[in-house]
Amino acid sequence: MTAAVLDHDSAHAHEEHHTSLPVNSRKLAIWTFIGSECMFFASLITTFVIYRDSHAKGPGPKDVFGVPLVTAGTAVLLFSSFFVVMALNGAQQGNRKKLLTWLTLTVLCGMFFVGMQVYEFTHFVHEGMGYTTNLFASSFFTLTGFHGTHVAIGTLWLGTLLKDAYKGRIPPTKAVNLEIAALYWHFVDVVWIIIFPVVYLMSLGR
Amino acid sequence: MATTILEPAHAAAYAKRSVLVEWLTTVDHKKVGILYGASAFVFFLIGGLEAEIIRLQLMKPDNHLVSPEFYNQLFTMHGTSMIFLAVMPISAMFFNFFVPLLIGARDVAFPRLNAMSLWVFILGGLFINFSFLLGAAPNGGWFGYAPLSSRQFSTGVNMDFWMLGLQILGIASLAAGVNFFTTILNMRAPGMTLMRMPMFAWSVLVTQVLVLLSFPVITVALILLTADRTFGSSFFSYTTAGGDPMLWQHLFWVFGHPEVYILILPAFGIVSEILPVFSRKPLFGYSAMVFSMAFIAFLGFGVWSHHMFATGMGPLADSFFSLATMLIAIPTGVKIFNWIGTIWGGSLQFKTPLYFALGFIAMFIIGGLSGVMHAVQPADLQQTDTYFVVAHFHYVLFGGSIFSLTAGAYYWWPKMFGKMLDEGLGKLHFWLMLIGFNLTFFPMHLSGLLGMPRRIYTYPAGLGLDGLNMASTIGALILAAGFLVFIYNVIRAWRSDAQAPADPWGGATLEWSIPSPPQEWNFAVEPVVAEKDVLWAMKRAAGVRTLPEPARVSGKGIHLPSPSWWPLLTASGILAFMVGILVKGPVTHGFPFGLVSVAGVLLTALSIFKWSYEPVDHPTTHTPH
Amino acid sequence: MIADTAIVHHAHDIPHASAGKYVQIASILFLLTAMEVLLYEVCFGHLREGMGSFSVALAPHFVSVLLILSAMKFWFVAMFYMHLKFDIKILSWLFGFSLMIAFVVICALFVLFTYNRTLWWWSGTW
Amino acid sequence: MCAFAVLLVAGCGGPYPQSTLEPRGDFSQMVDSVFMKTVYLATIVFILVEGALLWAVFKFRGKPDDPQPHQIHGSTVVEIVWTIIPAVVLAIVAVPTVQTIFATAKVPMTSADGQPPLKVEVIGHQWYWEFRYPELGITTANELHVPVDRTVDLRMKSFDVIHSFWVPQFAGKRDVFPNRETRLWFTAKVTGEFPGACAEFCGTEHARMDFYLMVQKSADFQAWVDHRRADSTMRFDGAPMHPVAAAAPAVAPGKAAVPVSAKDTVVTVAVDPLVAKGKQLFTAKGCIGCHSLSSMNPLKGQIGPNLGGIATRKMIAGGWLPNTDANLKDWLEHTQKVKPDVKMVIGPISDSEAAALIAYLRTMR
Repeated sequence: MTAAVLDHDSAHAHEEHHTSLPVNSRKLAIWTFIGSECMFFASLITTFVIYRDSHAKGPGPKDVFGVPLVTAGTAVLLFSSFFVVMALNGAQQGNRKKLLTWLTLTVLCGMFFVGMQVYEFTHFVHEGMGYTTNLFASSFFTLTGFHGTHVAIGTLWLGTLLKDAYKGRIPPTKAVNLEIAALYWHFVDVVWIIIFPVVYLMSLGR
Repeated sequence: MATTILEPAHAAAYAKRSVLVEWLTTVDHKKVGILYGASAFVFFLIGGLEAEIIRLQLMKPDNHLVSPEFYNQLFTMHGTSMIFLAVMPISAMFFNFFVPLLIGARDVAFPRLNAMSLWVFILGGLFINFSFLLGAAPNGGWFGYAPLSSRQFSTGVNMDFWMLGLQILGIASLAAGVNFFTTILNMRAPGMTLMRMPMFAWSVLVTQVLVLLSFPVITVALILLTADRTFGSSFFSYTTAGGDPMLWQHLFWVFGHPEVYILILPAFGIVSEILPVFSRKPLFGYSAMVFSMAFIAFLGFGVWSHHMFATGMGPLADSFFSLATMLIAIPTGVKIFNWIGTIWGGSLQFKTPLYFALGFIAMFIIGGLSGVMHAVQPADLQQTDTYFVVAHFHYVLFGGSIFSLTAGAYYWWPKMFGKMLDEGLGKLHFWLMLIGFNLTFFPMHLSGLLGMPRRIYTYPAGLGLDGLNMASTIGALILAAGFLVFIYNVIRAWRSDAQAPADPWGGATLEWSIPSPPQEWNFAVEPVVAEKDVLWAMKRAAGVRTLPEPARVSGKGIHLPSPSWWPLLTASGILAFMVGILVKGPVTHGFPFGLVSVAGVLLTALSIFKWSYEPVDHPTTHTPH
Repeated sequence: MIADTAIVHHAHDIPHASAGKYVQIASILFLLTAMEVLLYEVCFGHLREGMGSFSVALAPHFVSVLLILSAMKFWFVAMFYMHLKFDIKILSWLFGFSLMIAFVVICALFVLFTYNRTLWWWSGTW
Repeated sequence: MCAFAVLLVAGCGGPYPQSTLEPRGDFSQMVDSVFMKTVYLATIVFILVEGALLWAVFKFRGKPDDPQPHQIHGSTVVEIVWTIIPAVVLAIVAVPTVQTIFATAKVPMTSADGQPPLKVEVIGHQWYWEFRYPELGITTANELHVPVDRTVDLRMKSFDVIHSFWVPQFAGKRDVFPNRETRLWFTAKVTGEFPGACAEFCGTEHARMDFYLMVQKSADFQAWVDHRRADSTMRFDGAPMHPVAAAAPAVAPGKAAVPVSAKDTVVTVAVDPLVAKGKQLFTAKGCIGCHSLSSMNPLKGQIGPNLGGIATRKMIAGGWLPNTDANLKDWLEHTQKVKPDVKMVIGPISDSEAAALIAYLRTMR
């Protein structure tokens, strides 16, 4: 089967033909996109920082944020970053079992994080913090909501790759398919690395 | 190496499809480019018509040609159209058609993504303009300042069209940004190092950096505005919870200032291609041109608040942004001097493209100088929001961008369509445009200094503005005549049978080495580049002034990307999503329009999914193993 | 560093770190996160009472220490998980430039909003 | 091009009452001075660069079969020189720029005449200007009265959207925000009537949000102040005319309104039955809901312009129409036609009703 896939791939050698830089075009593209996303999250984070004290009406950060839950979320994302890098390692080695195992764990982490965010949001709404309750709430939900959307999209993306991997469609030569998804996934993780202290800890510790 | 012969007859397969299907599913960068150009030109004409009505309304004081409300829609749509639906996509036409040709590539890095950008742009442009049919075109200015754009002060769907339309167009720009950045960095022909690239490719590369780093900011600003208008938050309104309209202004201009360079840098690139060819002399100071362009782009992120000098940011911030803005004049000056250095000592061939390119330099100098006056914050306190500013940015965006894009159109027309535009008509177009342009916009410097604010649908007699405004209106009509000549020229060329040669101007770059118009696969044999101005080098090596006319080849077996429906369907899904939000805003009519949005998201997701599993090759060449 | 010599590299593939390295990085990241939480608990949370003067001394530096810890985490993920350390330099430049512009814009906006009144210091009565 | 400009201006004659080129206050003179410096420099640069361009175009025109010109790729020395020259020119502009930024940012503590600056609160409305003198307790609209040679310290806010306050002959623009106070100042050096405008797009009728700056001699200004403080209370026989006014007492404590006798009111009203009818209509038509007739009793959260002394104003309808009976009639009868989207809704009104209202308003001197 591997031979067939390789043969199939070589027939498509033009896909990977000459590139000016020693980097796959799709990988370069995802990095370009990540660079662009920096500005997206920078704008959202700025908005949050400017409005985090605007909660004259309704609950503020100290009323709703809890350290344990969000620490768990942070840990889940960090571990998923580790898992996906192990999966990529497996894909590059052609180790199908390693690839499937770690990729499954990654997808589970993604699902867990999204689930936890849904729980968190529901919990906040129960505490009286709706989307429009105050500007702190609006900017919090917008920032973390868009981050959560990114996690959800990443989970779907990795899910389809898991399906591909299961069908043996990610041989070492196509590991770049997983690599670009992994880069996106790590970026979503580093955004959370910023959000965790800036949004949660700093809003609490004042 | 990409000429590996695999399967025959993809050309036959292409021929089987109807013309409509062919254009709807095309992923050929040249067809995409032509579609960009054609649709953008239609939007340009609409925007121009809006401008003409504006000028007729302002022809005399206290005029009642249009209502205040309609006037506000006109100037909002004029600004929005010219920036997002005309200058940017006409530039995109040149990116699409010529970047791969200039760098010696068969296509862009992501042909289907490219097609998606196109369809998102066209649907977005139609979406915004559709508002006219409802009599509810955007009316809050192209800058959409909050809180005027908040639901409290703008109850209709007008600004919903604007905010969602811009969001759609932003998606197109970002996708194109990723695509062209990757294309230029990674698809260059062997030997085409970055410092051998044609200047236009450089300008596109730098422009895409600006797009990629500035559009996310307006995306966020528009998301927050959507949250305010549609979902009831108060990011930019002040009444409920202390939102700050200044945040809108900052986010808008963090995007808005780089946007100005997004409009002008490709123009720099086009002129830098044309001047050497018609001076028969290489571009003066190539590396200085590259570095000054990069420096302009970099500084472009640090000057946004000069659009907000009148808001009272305090002397420290004002001084900082004043000085940073002045700094930009240095690399800009270097570019102008280098252009003059290019023609200096040359042998100028006075063809229409050169006329427009020289017109560009002459007009851009004026726009640049008035720009320095705006950088002087105290002077700007008098000039901002007056017709002086209107004059300034039209000298930069019309005298600059449009002159240059027109130069590019005359220069590259034979390559794009295989037909020569008439020289006599072209020169008539130039003189009408130069005279009309200056008669329209030069008096605006004076009307601004004499106290005429911007965005006013009428002005009283007795301010001494009557004559100046009449002059501007007459100028605008002459400008319109210029473009009518252009359209006539195009129709004439269209009907003529004369075929343009491959290299009518004695070009320096790769696109002139292939037949006009290029065949689908661009280069039958991938070119190899050993130095700058590669075609001139080839001619020098061959000891000729013009290379022999290249033969049109059958192209049998050359591998091309397959056409695809998914880009168009992805774009449709995005449009449906925005329509759902639009209708959810002020009215629901009992229909759950949220579902339209959900359907849009699902369509987009499905299309992207199908697209990523679609074979990249042309179906007929894709045989099972 | 280059452990995966067993696999045949595609033309564009850049060697990555070994699995062992990844485990190492994961541990460091976990540790840094723990330190962040601990820092919060010491300065403002449950451990505040118990730590006494140490809490009081540390609290003013809470934000700066937190940002440094986060920057370290960010750096580890970008360098090793995203392979910037092993990949072609242009990717690092790409990411670094974007981050720099983003950082400068955040800081500038923060200053413009937070110190609006300070920036008016010259105008006497303000 | 410059000559062309001068010709154009000369050809159109004047006067240019809203011109930025004829500064009549200290603020605008500072601005004008730095602006003119840039104009001179720009003119020199313009002539040199456009001249070089035209010269090159003229000198180096070629024929198709000319030999190939000398192929020059650039020159480092030349590049350095023409990087330094603009830098030097800009440095020459930068110094006075920063100086002027700081000089105009600071509100002077004392006026030229030794008094503290006159404080005025400016409130932008869609689409008219409200002016309050907190130290004098006066509120007025669309006509800003200031004494000559006394610095005016403007503290500005918006009632709704962002506007921008601009009297070109005296100061640059300053935006007016709903949620933050901005400041501007100037000292008028000559007396006269000068038009001003809103310079930030603020909705349908942005074009017609004008006002007049009335610079008066000190004594004339004081007379105007006294008149505003006295006459507008006369008609109200002590008791406020309507409950809203009662909720918003005169601003300045300790500077109580001039006591008036009931007799004045009776006299004013009794003179003319038309005026009496107008007064009744002013209530019946709901005018009093939005307009205060007293400079001393502004409505809280003023919606319509304060009409204290409306009869003495130069313009109506947001500084747009001359204050004539005919214009006032048109305004009252066809408000939404004269100025679409304006908040004033008066309902159908007959010619005689309009005449009565006008007669009544004409007593507001």
